This record gives sequence, C-alpha cells and structure tokens, in this order.
Amino acid sequence: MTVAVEYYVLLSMAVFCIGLMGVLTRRNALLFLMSVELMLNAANINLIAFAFYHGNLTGQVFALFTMALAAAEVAVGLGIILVLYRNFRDVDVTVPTTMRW
Amino acid sequence: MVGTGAGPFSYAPAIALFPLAAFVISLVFGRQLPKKGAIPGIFATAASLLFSLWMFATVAGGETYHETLYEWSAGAVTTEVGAEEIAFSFGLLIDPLSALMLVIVSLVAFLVHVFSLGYMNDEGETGLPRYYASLGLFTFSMLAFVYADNLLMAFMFFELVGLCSYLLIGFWFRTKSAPSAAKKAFLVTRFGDYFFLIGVVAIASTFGTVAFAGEESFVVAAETAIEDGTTLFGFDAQTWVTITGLLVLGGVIGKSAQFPLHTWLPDAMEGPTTVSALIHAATMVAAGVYLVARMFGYYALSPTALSIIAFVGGFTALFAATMGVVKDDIKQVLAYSTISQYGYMMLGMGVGGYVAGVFHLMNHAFFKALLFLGSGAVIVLMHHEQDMWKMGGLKDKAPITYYTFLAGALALAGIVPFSGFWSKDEVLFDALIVGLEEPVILAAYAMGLLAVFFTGFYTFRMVFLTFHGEPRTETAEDPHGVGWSIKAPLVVLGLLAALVGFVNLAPIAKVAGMDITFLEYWLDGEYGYVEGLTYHHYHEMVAFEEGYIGSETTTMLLSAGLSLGLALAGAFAAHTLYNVPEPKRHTTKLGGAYTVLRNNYYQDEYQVWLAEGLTLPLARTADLFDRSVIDGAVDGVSGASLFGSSWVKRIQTGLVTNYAALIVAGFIALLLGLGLYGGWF
Amino acid sequence: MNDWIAIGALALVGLLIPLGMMAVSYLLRPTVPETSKRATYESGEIPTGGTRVRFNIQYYTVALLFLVFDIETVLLFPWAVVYLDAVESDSVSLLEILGPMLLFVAILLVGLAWAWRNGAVQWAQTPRQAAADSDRQ
Amino acid sequence: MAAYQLPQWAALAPALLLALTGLVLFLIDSISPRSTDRTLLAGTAAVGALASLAVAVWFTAAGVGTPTVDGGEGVIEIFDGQFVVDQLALYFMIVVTIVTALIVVASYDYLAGHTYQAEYYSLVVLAATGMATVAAANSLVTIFIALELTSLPSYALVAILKDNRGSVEAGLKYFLIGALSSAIFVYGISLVYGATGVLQLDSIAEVIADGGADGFGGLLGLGILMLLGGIAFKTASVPFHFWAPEAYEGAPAPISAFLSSASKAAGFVIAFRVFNVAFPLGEIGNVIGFDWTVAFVVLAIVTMTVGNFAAATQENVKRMLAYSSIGHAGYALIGLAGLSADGGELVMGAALMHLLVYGFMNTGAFLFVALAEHWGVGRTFEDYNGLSSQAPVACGAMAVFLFSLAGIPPFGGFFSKYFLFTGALQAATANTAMLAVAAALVVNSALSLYYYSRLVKALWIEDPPATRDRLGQPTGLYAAIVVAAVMTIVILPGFGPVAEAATGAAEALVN
Repeated sequence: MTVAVEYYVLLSMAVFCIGLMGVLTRRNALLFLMSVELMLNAANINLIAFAFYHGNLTGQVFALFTMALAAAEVAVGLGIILVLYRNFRDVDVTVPTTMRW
Repeated sequence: MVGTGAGPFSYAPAIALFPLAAFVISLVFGRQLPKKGAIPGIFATAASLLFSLWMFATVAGGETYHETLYEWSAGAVTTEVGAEEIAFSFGLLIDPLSALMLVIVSLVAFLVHVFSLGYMNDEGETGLPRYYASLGLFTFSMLAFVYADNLLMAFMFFELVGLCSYLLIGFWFRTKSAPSAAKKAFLVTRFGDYFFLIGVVAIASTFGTVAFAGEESFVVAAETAIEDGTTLFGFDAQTWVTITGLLVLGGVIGKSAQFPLHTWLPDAMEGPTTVSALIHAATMVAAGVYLVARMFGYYALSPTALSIIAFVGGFTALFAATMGVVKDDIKQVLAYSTISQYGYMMLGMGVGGYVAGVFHLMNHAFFKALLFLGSGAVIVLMHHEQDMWKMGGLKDKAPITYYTFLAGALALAGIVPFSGFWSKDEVLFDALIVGLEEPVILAAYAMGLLAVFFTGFYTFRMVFLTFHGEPRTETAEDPHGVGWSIKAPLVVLGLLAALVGFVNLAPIAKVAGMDITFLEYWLDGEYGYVEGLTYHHYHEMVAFEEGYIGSETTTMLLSAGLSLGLALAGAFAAHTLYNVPEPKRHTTKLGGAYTVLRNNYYQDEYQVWLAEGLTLPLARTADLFDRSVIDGAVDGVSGASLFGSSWVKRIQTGLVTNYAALIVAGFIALLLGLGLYGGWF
Repeated sequence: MNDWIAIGALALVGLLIPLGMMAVSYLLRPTVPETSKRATYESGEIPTGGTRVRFNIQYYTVALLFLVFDIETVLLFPWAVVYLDAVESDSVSLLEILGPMLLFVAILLVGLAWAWRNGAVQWAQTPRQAAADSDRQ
Repeated sequence: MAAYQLPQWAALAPALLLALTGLVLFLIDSISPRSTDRTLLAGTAAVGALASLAVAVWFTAAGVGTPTVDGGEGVIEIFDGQFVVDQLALYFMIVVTIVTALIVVASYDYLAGHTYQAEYYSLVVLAATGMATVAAANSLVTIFIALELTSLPSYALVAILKDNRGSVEAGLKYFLIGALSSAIFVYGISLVYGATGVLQLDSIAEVIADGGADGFGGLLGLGILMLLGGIAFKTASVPFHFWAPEAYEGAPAPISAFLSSASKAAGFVIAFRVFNVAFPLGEIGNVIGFDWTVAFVVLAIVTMTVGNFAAATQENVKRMLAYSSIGHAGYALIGLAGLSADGGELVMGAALMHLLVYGFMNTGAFLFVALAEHWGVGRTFEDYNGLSSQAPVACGAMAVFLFSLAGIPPFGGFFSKYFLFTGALQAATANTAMLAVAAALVVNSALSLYYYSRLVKALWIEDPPATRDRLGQPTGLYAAIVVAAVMTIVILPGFGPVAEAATGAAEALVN
C-alpha cells in the first residue's frame, strides 16, 4: 500500500507550520534556530515525497544538499549565538534592540 | 540657384564671428588695449562690412546660400500637419534680403564704432571695455539674427539683441534713470517676446519645422495646409496661420516699438547717443521689421494679419509723430520720429509693399543713424546739453555737422530728392492703392499721410531750433570742437542719406518708363534668389485687391504730390514759427492738447497703472494663493510625508520576533491578495 | 479507509492506557506532603548550582568539525551511488569520476588545515597561546 | 577564441577565480595564522576580484552569450544546463566583481588593527563567489546553493566585529531573518518541484507549457510566491526587508556597501532569471490564474515607498542609506513589474543599468560612511557637519553619490532612473498599473531628494564643530571612493555600451 502524495504534503505543511509557529513565538535563539531547521526539514519531506511521486531522483539529491546547507547554516548560526551571548549575556533574541526605527 | 558650401559663402559665418571675437578681446584685454577696446571693434566691424559686401556682390552674381551648419537637437514628434520629426539647428540663409541687411548692419555698426572714438573715448568715459564688448556682442547678435535660416535661431539671437540693448542702454548704470530705462526696455520688449516664443512653439508644433526657406519651411507647409483645407488645432488653417503670425508679431511690436509697446524707446535715449544710433537706426528696432520681411511669405497667407500690421503701423506713424512735435530734447524728437518711421515700414509691409517696406528700412537705417550721430555731434558741441531751447545758431560754428544733419532731416521729412522721400512715397502709394479697395487700409493710409505733415514739422522745428537763429546760451556761442572720427561717419552717412534713394526711383520709372527700380529687381530675384522668397512670389500670395484713381501713373503722381506737399507744408510751418532769431515756444496755441502730447498720451501712465493697479493686486492675490493654498499644499505634503516617515519607521521595532511576525503577515497578505486576484478561493 | 480506522484505534488505545494508569495512580496513592519529599533528590543530597552548566568552547568547535565531516559523507553519498556504474561505463575516464570527489575532499582539507592551524582542535592552551588569544579580543 | 579550447566549465572562470582566491586566502592564513599582513591579504583578494572582473569583461567582449547568428559565441551551458553563462550572467558577474574590488581596497584601511584579517577577506571573496555563481545558476538547486554560499559568509561578515554590540545584533537579526527566508525559499522550491517534477529552469518552463502542471495550480502558485519571498529577502524588498536597516547599520561599513550593492544585485539576477526563464508570462497565467507581474507591481510600489519614507527622517546617516537602499530595490523591481508577454526588455534593461550604476554610487556612499567611521567623527547628520572643509575630495565624491542616488541629471543615477521611468510608461500601454508605478517612482524620487540633500547640506553648508581633530587620508578608502565617484560620472558618456549590454542581457532573457 502506498500513501498518496497529498498526505506527505499535509505532513510537511504541518511540520512547516509548527516550525513557523516556533519562529514566531520562541525567544530563545537556539529554539528559533531549531524551528527554522524544522521548516527546512518540512521542505525535505516534500522533496523526497515528490521525488517518489515523479519517479526521479532530483528531489532526493536536492534534499541532501538542503541538509548540508542546513548544517552549515547552523554552524554559522551557533557562532553568532555565541557572540550574542558574549555581548548580551543572554541568548534571548528579543534582548538586542539597540537599533530600531 | 542655392549655392553649396563652396565659394565665398563658406566664409559667411565669419561676418558674425568677427564682432564676437572683438567682444571677447575687449572683455578680456580691453583694459590693457589702447583706446580701451575700440580698435578690435573697428577692425572687426570693418571686416564684417567687407565680407558683407563680398556676400552682397556674390548674391548680385546670382548665387545664394542656404545651409544648416549645426544641428543641436532632432527628434520624433507628432505635429498637426503630419510631419514626424523636427530638427532644431543653426544655419545660414543668405538671399538678397539678408545680404542687403548684412551690409546695412555692418556699415552702421562700423560707423558707430568709429564715431564712438570721438564720442566716448575723447570724452573720457570710464568703463569703455565694457562698452565696446557690449557693442561687439550686440553687432554679433544682430548679424547672426539677420542671416538666421530658421525661426528658432532668429528668436535666440533676437533675445540676445534684447539682452545687449539692456547692457548698452544701462551703460551709465550709476545714474538713476539709465538703469531704469534699461530695465524698462528689457521688460517691455520681453513682454512682446513672450508672444513671439509662444508663436515659435506653435509654429514648430504645427508644422514640425521652423525653417524660413526651402521646401521644408513652415511657410510652404502653411501654404499647403491652407490649400488642402487642413484643420489645425481645431482651427481653419488660415485662422491658425493668422493666430500664430500675430503671436510672432508680438515680438515684432515690442522690438520695433510699435503701439502699444513703444514706450520703452524714448526712455532708451538714456544710453549713449552712439548706442541710440545703433539700436534705433539699423539693429534692434530694425530687427522687428526685418523679421516681418524675413517671414513675409507667412504673413502674406493671412490678409487679416497683414491688415493688423498695416493698421498698427499707420496708427503708430501718426501717433508718434504728434508726440514728437512738442519735445524739447533733441534725442527725444528723434526717438519719436524713429517710432513713427517704423510705423511707416509696418504700414508698407502690411499692405503687401514688401519692396517699399524694405526700401524704407534701408533708407531709414542710413538717415536715422546720420541724425542720431549728428545729434551726438551736437551734444558734444554743446558740452552734453540736449535741450534744443538752449542751442541755436550752430549752423556757422559747425558747418559739417549742420549740412549732414540737414541732409538727414530732409530725408526724414521726405523732401524730394532725398532718400526718405522715395521710400515713404512708395509706402504711401502701396497703401493707397490697396486702401482704395480696403477701408481699413485706407484709414491706415490716411493716418500715415497725416503723419507726413507732422514729420515735416517736427523735423524742421528741430533743425531750426538747433542750428538757426541766435545762440541762446553761452555754450551755444562757444561750442566744443569735434574730431575727424565724428565728422567722417557723418559725411559718409550724409551722402548715403542723400543718394541712396536713387536705387529705387519708382515714380520716375513709371513716368519715364525706365528700368531703374533696382531694389525691386534685387528683391525680385533678378540677380540671385531663393525659391519662394521673392517679391514676385509674395505679390502673388497677398490677397489684396488694388484700385487706382484714374490710371496707375496718375495715382502715383497724386500720391507723391500729396505727401510731398504735406511735408513741405509741415516744414514751412516750422519755418514760420521757429526760423526766427528769437523763437517762442508757441505751446499755448495747442491748449489742452499740449499737456496730452507732452505726457505722451499718458501711455506710460496707463501702462504703469496696468502694472501697478491691475497686475500688482493680481500678483498679490496670486501670491496669497501661492502662499496659502499652494504652499499650504506643499507644506502639507511634506509634513504628511515626514509624519508618514516617522510612522513608517516605527514598524522597525528592533525586535526580531516582530520582524518575523511582520514578514509572515506580509507574506500571508500577499498570498491572500494574489489568491483572491487569481481566483484561487 | 479501514486501515486508517485501525491506526486511529491504536492511537486511541495508546493514549488511553497511560492516561488511565495515571488516573488510577492518582486515585489510589496517599497524599502526605512533606518537605523532604518535595526536595529534588529524596535521598537528601542537596543540589548545587543551576541546571545549566557552561561547557568549554572547545566542545563547540569540535562539534562543528564533526558536523562538517558528517555532512561530507552525505554529499559523497550520491557520488558513491553512481561510482560503480561510472567505472564500468567506458565513456567517462577515471579522472573524471575521481576528480570531482578528490577536489571536494581537497577543499575540505584546506578548511580542516585552516581550522587546525587556527587552534580549533587545540584542546589545552599554553599560557603563551592564551595570552595571544586574549590579545585577539 | 581561446574559450573554445578550454573545457566547458571554464566558462565559469569568473566564479572559479573568486573561489580559488578564497582558498588561497585560507591557505595563507593556514600557513601563518593570525597574520595581519594587510597588504598581502587585501592585495590577494583585490587581485582575485580584478582578475575575475577582467575575465568577465573579456568574455563579454568576446561575445559569449551573444547569439551565434550575431557573430557571438552563443550561450554556454555547463553541467547539463545547471549553469548557463550568458550575457546576463556576465553582466552581473561584472557588477559583483567591481563592487568586491572596491570593497576589498577600501577595507584595507577600515580593517587596520582588526584581528581577523584573513577570515574577513576570504569570507568576502567567498560571498562574491556565491554571487557570481548565482548569476550563472540555471537550476533551483544551483540557485539555492549559490544563494546560501552568498548568505552564510555575509552573516558572519556582518557580525565580524565580535565585541561591537551593534555588529553582533545586526548579525543576529540578519541571520535569523535570513534563515527564516531561506526556509521559505527552499519550501517554495519543493512545492515547485512537486508541481512540475523538475528543478532546472527551462525544464520547468517546458513542463508548464506542456500542461504538466495544470492540476497543481495552487501548489505552483504558492511555490512561486515562496520563491518570491526568498528573493525579496535577498533584494531587501518589502516585506522581507526588516533585516536590512539593522544589518546595514550595524555591519562594518564596507560590508554594508557589499551587501546593499552586490548581494542585492545577486538577488535581482535570481529574480530576473527565475521568473523569466522558468515561469514565462502568459503561460504561467493559465496555470496559476494571474501573471506574476502583479506581485512585482505591488512589491515595487510598496518597497520604494516604505524605503524612502522611512529614510526621510533618519538621523543616522548609515541607517538613512540603508533605507534608501530599500527604496532603490523598489526601483529595480520595476524591471520585473514592467514585463509583459511580448516584451519589456527595455524596462528590464533599465533595471539592469540601474543596478550597475547603483553598484558604484551606493558602494561609494557607504564607503564614505566607512571613511567617516575610520575618522571617528560620529554617525548622525550633525556629526557630519562641515566635513567638506577638512576633506573636500571625499565630500565632493559623496555629493556626487548622493545626487546620483537622487537622480539629478548630470550623473549616472539620473539616466538609469530616467530609463526606468520611460520604460515604466511604455509598459503602461500593456498594463495600466504601471502608471501607478511610474507615479510612485516620481513621488519617491522627489522625497529622496529631500533626505539626500540634507546630507549634502550638512557636509557642505553647515559649519564644522570647533573641536574636531585633523582627519587622516587613508589611501585605500580614498582610492575606492574616488574610483566610484569617477565611475558614477564617467558612466554618463559611456552609457551607450552599458545600455547596450544591459538591454542585450535583458533581451537574451525575455525572448
């Protein structure tokens, strides 16, 4: 029994929305980052499901690239969060508001 | 017959460039040069004169020149007659008319430069480099205006001429009156030029061309449009030609000091007399009439425009002549006579007498230059006294000045056989024959004829008061001597004033059946011509009927006799009243009219009232409107913008989570909007 | 559809069992509130410090290096998949098969060399290094 | 041509040279860690950027990308069309490398005394590599990878002043919004892939034309919108612009220049390529129900309005420039808004020209701010009062930049804006909404004149404060500023070839 592609899309949408929700509500930079990772993985679900649906490998390969890039993003992000902590003594993203308007 | 770039014509640009070079030299090195810049000016104008004569001779040899030298803008347009592109360029048009005018202008300019040596240098004026630089620029502008081959170029140099006149009239800028006169001249002529500019734009946008000559000219385009019955901007083609023609005429009326924009000219006497000679005889004022002659083919298409030109001319001739009668200042008399004489030229042009108008333009250039320079000589003699009542008896003390001045006066008054007679008579004859069929023209003719009497009167009043009788002041008894640089130009011009009329002896030609109307042949393309710019062609285009009293010859003789009789009557009246040892003012005889005339018919007053009583309140209202409504709106807009700005930038809260929320909200709004637009839901 | 009902039923049961057990426990247990009972460690050990302790920064750099090489394998994976086919095919030379992979690894090695030279894997710092480091800040 | 004897991938030489330069910089730093030999590092980076620029110019001159029928070398496809090197790609490579070179030269002085020299330059060069690769990317995969290659070093660069709270805050905000945007972007890619089954741009267009995506209109539309979001982030367009003011304000000024000029250009090249190649107008309308130009019309108007309005009352010069940069993104978006099924290369060419001119004038303006930061005079308009009396050359150059940004006639900015305006008006015949865009362009330009001239006034008219130290004349910064100013002016007589190249690039894409 194969699962219809619509369900995968629904699943990925759900994951994406959960990630988005996290982005909007989380104030901890690390959790923010994780939420973004969730959104990226939602895209990966899509890519792999569609690759399966369309019967080509493009999506799967692209999913690999996405993962690699997500990792790189996390690496840079963690670096920034570290200096954030060093400067603001906190990883709360709502703390740095010296620049506005 | 249109020549190409080869031959003498390739040197044509130099005619205008010489004075320009003189301008630069005087401006830059004037202070160091001997004579403070007079020398380059004299050499430049002499060179211009030689080149002009060369051009004249070449045209006489049957060649003409029409060449675009530099195209500075061209582009696609949509015009009323369907032309699809328009080019604005600088080009030269040398045909009989412009060749003639080049000679006149450069000759007068040359003589004025020479005269200035005596009038300005010897009198120890300061600021001479500025004076000669302005003269150079002025001559340059006028010469370039003369051989401009298109309306826009003409307009540009027309304006430059106006600017130079401002500089020259206001030369003695430390006095109170000169700057104000300069300003007035500038503003009044500028008022006319507004209409001119609108006219240029109208013509350009209607026909897609501003060229004077050739198949591509706006004259030809207008002719075609009238023949085809095209509707231009919602008007019948002929009506539109009339409208645009009259707009351009606005500039002419301003520059040529026609009623009602003549008021600047008497005031312009505040400039040095040499400048008056240059401005009023051959250049700036002549520019207006010359422009009418230049685009005569265009006016010929519209009888209405011609009638207006003729009527304005006739009216101005009489109107100014009456005012000249009561003036005491020698230059003021000449100023009003100038206005009056240009009225004649306009009258001549307006009745289709192209040759007559140009003829009078030429004669007037010489005799009026003569009279102004002569009056300049008198002013030098009198130690800068200009009031004629303080003169008298100069005849014996300065014979050369007297006789040359007398020649000019005879020409101005129109006494046979001096030049003014022939041309004025021809103008009046042309007016008469048209007037016999057209009542409006007849009225113009009548005014012109009446003005002849006044002309004779004021001219000889001036001569008698200045030169005859007993000296009335001490300076008149012991006048200052004048040098060769003053006498020589007077003699040259005196000869010309006496003799130049012989180039077109129309009445004698008719009576004796001789072919001696050389000027007519010249303008009719007997020698060289540009297609469509000949008298013959114009004559066919002018739609006026002509009538005669008896035969043509009878009419001519009648007209000539009438005008000569009136001139002599005027002269005789002046003789009886003023050619006595102790002349009286005789002003009481005029009664209330005297006050009116002395005040120039209150022309200045009503124009000042127009400016102050009408325009100023209007301007105040506009200013109020501008400050309250417009500025309010502008300030409101900027205030709202800045307020909006302070509001817009508040979105940037500095909280990154808010940004994320706003991004998502913005994205969803875009999604919903486009989804609704694209019909997804 | 029937399959899905079974799954739903399973989920329901999966939820009900723990909730039911918690409910039963709540009903049956005696409630004796005591201070020692509410302590974090009922054994009597007194906790010190917060729950969040800072780790040495070196963990972070090592973790990043691990991440890089972890991901490297992900990217090598597609290459490995086609490798055998490519070797058997005559149309591509060995250089063309190995070249990209070697280049990729070489670039990674440059990065590794840089990280090494810049002290990413320096577990302990000599006083001089520490001084140099503090200069950098 | 030599380009033919080289393997196909050599056509990517501009990007490869940049990548190589980045690796060389890493090697240098590996050999002597913590080196502060500024001349060596900046020199290497500058040489790399200039070499890349030279190659890109050479390729353009040699006719790469020009259709073979016109005597050119034709478009070069690499890796089965994953990359294409055409006129558009080369044009943007030129823009990117020019900006990179300017930045690198200017950074020589700006970074004096900074610890992370080698890292800084290699990150700049790597980001430039990403931008150059973006220009040639022809598949959503390569686009995404190149885009991330651009973004990741940029995040680090913005936050490179580790002890400066502004820099770190800017880096954090930039990173967080960037991560969110790239998540949205990649999700968009996945949806487009779902609807069409392919990721290469021309294949997507084929599938759409064949009706292969007919059943997935909603999916495809949502995907396209999400792609648009990712692009809007990169180009700092509303509503994805929120990171820009902070990032530009907090980052080191050369990096602000780099991000607002080159990185923005990279965003636009994606927009131009993706929307023109993958979703051709007309056909896409049948599938998703509307033409995407509508979206760009809205974005263009809103972006330029928000950018200019917010800039109007700023007190901080750098932040004012940051907002004005958003406004300019709005102008460039007109290039996409004005497209129609049967043309529009004119308006798009105008947008390309604007990006090139913008590369000079905006970079120059930010570099002036870098100079001011180098002098330490302060950040607000008032702090800049009367600088002209002490540094007339730099202030003259700044006046040139500002007037050019405002679109005052003698400078390059006027021409590109003028072409945008006429292009918008021309497009209005097919799409009346373009009239609103043109009107917005005029209104916003007028408003922009207000705040640009405020700065000119401060520099040239206001009196300098009594206590200000003598200002130095750092060679590198001055050189970069003067070169940018000269180019802003010189581009006017040289506009013919530029306009030709831009229109050619646009034509290659639109038709």
